[in-house]
Amino acid sequence: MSTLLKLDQIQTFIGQYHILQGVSFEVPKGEVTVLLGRNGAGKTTTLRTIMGLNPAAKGSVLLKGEEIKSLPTYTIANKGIGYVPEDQGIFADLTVEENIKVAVKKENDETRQRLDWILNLFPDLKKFWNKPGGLLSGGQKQMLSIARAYVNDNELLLIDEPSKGLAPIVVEKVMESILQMKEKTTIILVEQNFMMASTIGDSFYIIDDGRTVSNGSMNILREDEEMRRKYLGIA
Amino acid sequence: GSGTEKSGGTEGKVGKEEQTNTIPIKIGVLASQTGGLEAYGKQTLRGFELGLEYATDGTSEVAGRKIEFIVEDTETKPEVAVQKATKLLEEDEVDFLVGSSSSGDTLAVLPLAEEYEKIMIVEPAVADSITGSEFNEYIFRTARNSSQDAVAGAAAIAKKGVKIATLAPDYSFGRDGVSAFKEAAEKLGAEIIHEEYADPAATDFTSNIQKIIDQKPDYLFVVWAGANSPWNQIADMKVQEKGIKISTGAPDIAALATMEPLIGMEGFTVYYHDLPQNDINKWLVDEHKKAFNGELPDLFTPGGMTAAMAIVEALKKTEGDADAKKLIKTMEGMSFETPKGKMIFREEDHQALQALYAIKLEKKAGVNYPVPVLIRELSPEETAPPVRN
Amino acid sequence: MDVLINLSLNGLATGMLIFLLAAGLTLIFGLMDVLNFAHGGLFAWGAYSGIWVYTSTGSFFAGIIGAILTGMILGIVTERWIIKPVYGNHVQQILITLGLMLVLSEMLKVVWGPNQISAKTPDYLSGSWEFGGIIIIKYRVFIIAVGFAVFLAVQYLLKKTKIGLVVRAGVMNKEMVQSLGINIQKVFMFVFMVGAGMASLGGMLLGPYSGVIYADMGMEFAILAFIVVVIGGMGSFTGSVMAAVLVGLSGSFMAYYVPDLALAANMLLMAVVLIFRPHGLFGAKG
Amino acid sequence: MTRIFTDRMNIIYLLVAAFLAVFPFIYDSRSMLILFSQVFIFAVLAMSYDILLGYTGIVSFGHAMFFGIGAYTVGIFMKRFEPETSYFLLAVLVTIFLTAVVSYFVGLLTLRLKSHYYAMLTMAFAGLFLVLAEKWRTVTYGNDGFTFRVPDFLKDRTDFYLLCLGSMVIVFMLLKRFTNSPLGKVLQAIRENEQRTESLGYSVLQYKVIASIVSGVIAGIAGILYAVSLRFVNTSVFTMDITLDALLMTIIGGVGTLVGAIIGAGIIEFSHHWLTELAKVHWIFERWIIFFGIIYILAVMFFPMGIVGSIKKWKFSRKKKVPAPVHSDTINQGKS
Amino acid sequence: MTAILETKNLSIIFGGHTAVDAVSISVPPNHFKSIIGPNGAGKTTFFNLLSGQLTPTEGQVFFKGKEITKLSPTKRTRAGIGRSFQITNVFPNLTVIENVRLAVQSHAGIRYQMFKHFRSYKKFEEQAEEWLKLVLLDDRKDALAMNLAHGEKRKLEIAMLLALNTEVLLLDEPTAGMSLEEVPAILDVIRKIKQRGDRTIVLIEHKMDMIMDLSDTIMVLFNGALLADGTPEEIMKNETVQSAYLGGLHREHAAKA
Ligand SMILES: Nc1ncnc2c1ncn2[C@@H]1O[C@H](COP(=O)(O)OP(=O)(O)OP(=O)(O)O)[C@@H](O)[C@H]1O
Ligand SMILES: Nc1ncnc2c1ncn2[C@@H]1O[C@H](COP(=O)(O)OP(=O)(O)OP(=O)(O)O)[C@@H](O)[C@H]1O
Ligand SMILES: [Mg+2]
Ligand SMILES: [Mg+2]
Repeated sequence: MSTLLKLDQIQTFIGQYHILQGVSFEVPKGEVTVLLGRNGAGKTTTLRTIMGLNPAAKGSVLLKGEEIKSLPTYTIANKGIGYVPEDQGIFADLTVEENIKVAVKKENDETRQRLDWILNLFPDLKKFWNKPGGLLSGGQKQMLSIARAYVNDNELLLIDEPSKGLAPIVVEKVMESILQMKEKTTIILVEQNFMMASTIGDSFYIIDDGRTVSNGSMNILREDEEMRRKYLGIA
Repeated sequence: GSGTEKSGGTEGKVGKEEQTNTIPIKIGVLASQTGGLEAYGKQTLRGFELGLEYATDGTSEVAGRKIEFIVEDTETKPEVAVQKATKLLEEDEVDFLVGSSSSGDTLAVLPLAEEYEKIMIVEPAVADSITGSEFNEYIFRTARNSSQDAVAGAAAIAKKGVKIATLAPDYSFGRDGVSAFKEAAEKLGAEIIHEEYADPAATDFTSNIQKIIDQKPDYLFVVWAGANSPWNQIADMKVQEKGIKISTGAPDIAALATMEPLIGMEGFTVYYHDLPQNDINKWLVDEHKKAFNGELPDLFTPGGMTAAMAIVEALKKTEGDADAKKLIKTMEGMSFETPKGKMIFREEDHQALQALYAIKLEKKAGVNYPVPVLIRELSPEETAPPVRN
Repeated sequence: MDVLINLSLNGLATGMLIFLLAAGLTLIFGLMDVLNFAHGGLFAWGAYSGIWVYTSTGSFFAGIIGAILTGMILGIVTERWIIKPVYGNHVQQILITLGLMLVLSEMLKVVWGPNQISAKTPDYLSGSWEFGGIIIIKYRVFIIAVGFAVFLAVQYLLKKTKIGLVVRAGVMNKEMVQSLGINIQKVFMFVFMVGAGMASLGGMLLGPYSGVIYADMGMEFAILAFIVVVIGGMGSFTGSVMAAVLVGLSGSFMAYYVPDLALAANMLLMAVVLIFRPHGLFGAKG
Repeated sequence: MTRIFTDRMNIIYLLVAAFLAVFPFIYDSRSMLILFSQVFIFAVLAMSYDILLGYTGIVSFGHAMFFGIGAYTVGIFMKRFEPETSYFLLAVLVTIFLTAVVSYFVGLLTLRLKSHYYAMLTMAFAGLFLVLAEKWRTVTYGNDGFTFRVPDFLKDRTDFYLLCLGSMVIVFMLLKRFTNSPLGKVLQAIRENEQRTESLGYSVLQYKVIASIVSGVIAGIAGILYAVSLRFVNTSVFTMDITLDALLMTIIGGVGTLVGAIIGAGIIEFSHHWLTELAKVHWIFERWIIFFGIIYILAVMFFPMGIVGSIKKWKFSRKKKVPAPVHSDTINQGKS
Repeated sequence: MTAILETKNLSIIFGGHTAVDAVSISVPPNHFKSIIGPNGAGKTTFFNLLSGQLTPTEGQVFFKGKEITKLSPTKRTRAGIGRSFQITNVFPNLTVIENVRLAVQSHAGIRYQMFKHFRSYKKFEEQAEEWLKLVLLDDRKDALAMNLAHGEKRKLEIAMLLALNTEVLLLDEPTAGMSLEEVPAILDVIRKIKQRGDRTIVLIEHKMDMIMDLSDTIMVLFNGALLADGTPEEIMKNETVQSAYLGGLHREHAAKA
């Protein structure tokens, strides 16, 4: 299985703060790679670094072998990377429809099909199609943010805590959807919901204090209670 | 002829006071060198410089004393005018102030002239209040005031039985102008049937013009200043075709260019370079052209010159003594030569009475703006405004 | 009756002219949320360059093209060097654009001198038709036509392409828009350029309307443009047209029927509209 | 540590104030005095604006309204009645009353109108005051304005200089205390997040109205000083230019800092002064306004948070940087 | 025992969409009540009605028997209803400690003091620090709130609510986005407050284990309407709740419980 994305000793500064101090991991194509770690560890910053929103000062970000570290965000996005930010990034004054329309790169049948599929997944969005995004409920915003990233034919999706604020049954749906997409799309997932992470994740990396401290196959974490306690503080 | 006469006189005085008084006379000139009235400021300054040259015969000396002048930019802001005037009075210790381009700036400076007991020659600010309610004895004005304009305007068109409507911008200048015009015109037997005031910053004057048309006057007298003007729209509304004659004061050349639609109108002007027929004016036109690559003196150029000439004349009379009290006595009632002929500082309010010109705007070959053509000269007595201080 | 028609027609024409002045600002201020105090400078430059081209070539049409081009070039330069660093920061925008405004209007004097310059209508657009008591000024008909054309063109741009959406989204969350693969800087630059071009067009057309252009016209009319954008409701293009026409008509009618308040017409109108509709006529609640 | 820092700042402020107080006695130039007085007056105006912009997050385009009310009140009192101290004091009281009432009502409108809409509405109000000053000609003499005499104690320029300096210092101290008070902290919270402030149990509207009144009254006082310094008043005191001046000074100096407003006033007035002086020296500077504009542009580029704001940030980050590398060092060692 | 918080027929309609539909509940003092329901069921909106951010189209809200339907959020906070927000809602350019201090200051009732220096209120600072310690955020007290990581902001949000010290605490998904290892700590905080027995807590959460653990009663909102209100056991048995809210995985979970 080939590696789609590879981060090597990434160092990222925000202002004068040295946030990432050595993050390295590999994302195999067609798998779900989960980033775990406590609050403030640097998970979000890692995703933002990949997107070019907080460009790395040192290290390399290789997408299919190509260095994308210093490319502008939109170019990176156009290489087939979709992003669901942790704060959802909803355009509050735009309607649900417009929020999605802004995201659509190509208006063709395939996109339309995908959109149908998403709206089936999240019927609430269809219901509030013409409502300004800012007026949606917390969970609905989360759905919209996910839908916006799904609608394009992306090779890689970066999803930051998708289950946050979703009802259990919707979390299940999201999980299902991710599993369905796995065939075509590779996913990097930041997730605090261990049930979800362990169900859909193939491998995991743990980030602490701005560096990757541990990694392995998700099976290990699923079975090894000791490891869970050590890195995640849960049994 | 007059040149040699003057230089002879000067020499004589130099001999007399050589030892006692060799400190230069200093004149502080306030003008708008930037901001909205920049063009006016420049005219005044050019005129002033030429005026000094003419009055001292190129020596820049009067009664043995050198004349120096310092120019300061008021930026058409009263607070700057006050700052600059204070600087002139305090640091440069000027003996005279001259200025300025805006009435507001000038008004703000008036009390300083009194405080420092220095003569201030007002040029070309027009507000009546300068020599009216805000007058102090140190103030002399070589510029004509709004009322003089109005009297001239009235003289050009008002007759018994004539019905006149007025159009003016809705601020002091317009209001003062119209009320003075009304007084003068009614004195001449005309009837003011409608006064229309427009927002000077408006884009559209057609409503105001419409209203005037509705009143069917014989004349429409327009008091206007500032770039944004109603001329185009007066033409578009076919005012003249409806038998209403237009009259107004002719402005400077740049603004005349916008008055093409008014060709044929009769009005008045303060100055146009070929109107006054005298040697001084001829000298002014020639020297101005020489000095400023062919440009002609404009509306306020002779004013600047006049201010300089008035100062030199007064100093000659006091034999170089710049003491304000003495100067006031000398200048009150003083008559002096100017590019516009003789002027007299009226004793009561120190306003210079001066000739104005009844004119008609005509198209002239080779000139790309309508030219004011003399109908008749309005004598200083004829245009004397009421005393209001 | 004739009076009413005259007042309405002239009010409408003035409104359309004001719309042309404000249209660019509707994009730049209303849509992109940039407090551009240099807007006046842009249309003063449009006026001067346009009239200059017109008088030197004799072609009014060339003048219009010249004005628009000047505006667009200035727009690109302005966006690139002045506005780009300060998107989203109103405080900095005020300072930097005021600085630019000073530079722009002073530069006008360096290039064309401090005097006002007369601007004539081309022969085929001068004069007026008279039907009974109704006077129709040709140039005003022309303005109304151009105003409608510009309105339709921009409306098309905003409604039929994603640009309007992208800009609105970009103002709310620039990072997110970029994460969606859109080069928002290029879009902003384009919209700013279009806005500046329209401003210049407005300035150019204003010249012959009043017959004169002068360096200070910028600030004077910029305030009017701001008023129109705010009355119409930020970001609403339809709102701007309505507001501009309202300003034109109210000016026209107030000058005729309540001349004492004419000076205050625009300020009164704005105060009344905002007190009763705090988000302007067509502004979104939010 | 912050304590020491502010103590040191206070000493600097004191020294500067003391220097300014003896300045007229060691350097005898009246035009400098006038320039400085002008700086002090505009500093007062700019500080009042900073209360709105920097501390409460309200943008107003109509601040000239209060300045103008002060200027006209004192002008009219001095002109209509006698130029005596008693009338002057009365004028001050009337100004405070009028500006307080007007700013109270204007402040109430912040409830209904947000950001740009509020800014433009204040501009409309200032515009209406301008028209009033224009039209009420029997009292105001229209846009030409009028001159007036001032009470004896204001006649001497040095005394007046000291009065302006004193006013500035007092206003600075009062506002410093005001912004550092618990109430001031709430104002900053409102600037940051209005709705959240409300749900913490603070009634936002009341705070905005208080800020508006404080700011309005102080702007009115600046207007009084301004009119007295010129002994003349005309409609220019109500124009947008005055508001823009206040805005520019506040921004150049750094919003939300108060000292910034003073420094901004100094910078603008002095660079104005020097540029116009230069205009006489070299023709390049004849169009000095261009350079003035360039100064604004450069100010934004090099001091994006205003002079004081940027210096503060710069100092802050230098202090903060020290522990950071230490932290990463230890981690690195731990790893190796 | 009279209810501390009560709603009667509370409804709100947004342009045709009934977000909260005739909900009548009553919460006794010192009670712990949780609200669950699908996304968009109206939970947050219901909170907004309780805390005064929204005024109902119909119905009333009572606090200690007094009607407060028309009171502003400010007045309700002062009366004793504090809330946290689902979408993080802090003062971005103030430091963490300043954020909390504002809440402490409000609780102390120092609102219009404009002549004293804020530093003369040392106690505020100390108390604020204590609250931060409680939510494990004291090491970041001088950071600007906007520079916090998402989970840290959530903690700050809780600290601010706690600092208000109100009788009623409305918590809207307090632990969403909080890291696995820190959730227990925050749970402890909430549990401690509950155990003190002088606070009424209403909690919105989607984390079922947490809800089961803490709640005295649970109410379920569905399409704005009150579907059920009862003990955790009762609610978990409810068919509709199971099928439309919990879904498959949790059904097993519930069965285990
Ligand atoms: N703009 C910023 N300025 C300064 N520090 C920042 C900034 N943004 C983030 N940080 C800090 O960087 C660290 C990592 O933040 P990041 O958002 O990546 O954490 P995270 O792992 O996603 O945490 P969470 O689970 O809470 O979302 C945190 O300590 C945070 O406070
Ligand atoms: N201000 C508003 N205007 C219009 N509709 C609104 C408004 N606020 C909420 N809604 C709608 O009301 C419904 C309920 O929203 P609410 O935020 O209360 O849901 P919720 O139960 O908190 O959901 P979640 O669990 O996703 O946070 C949603 O459909 C939402 O779109
Ligand atoms: Mg995160
Ligand atoms: Mg919710």
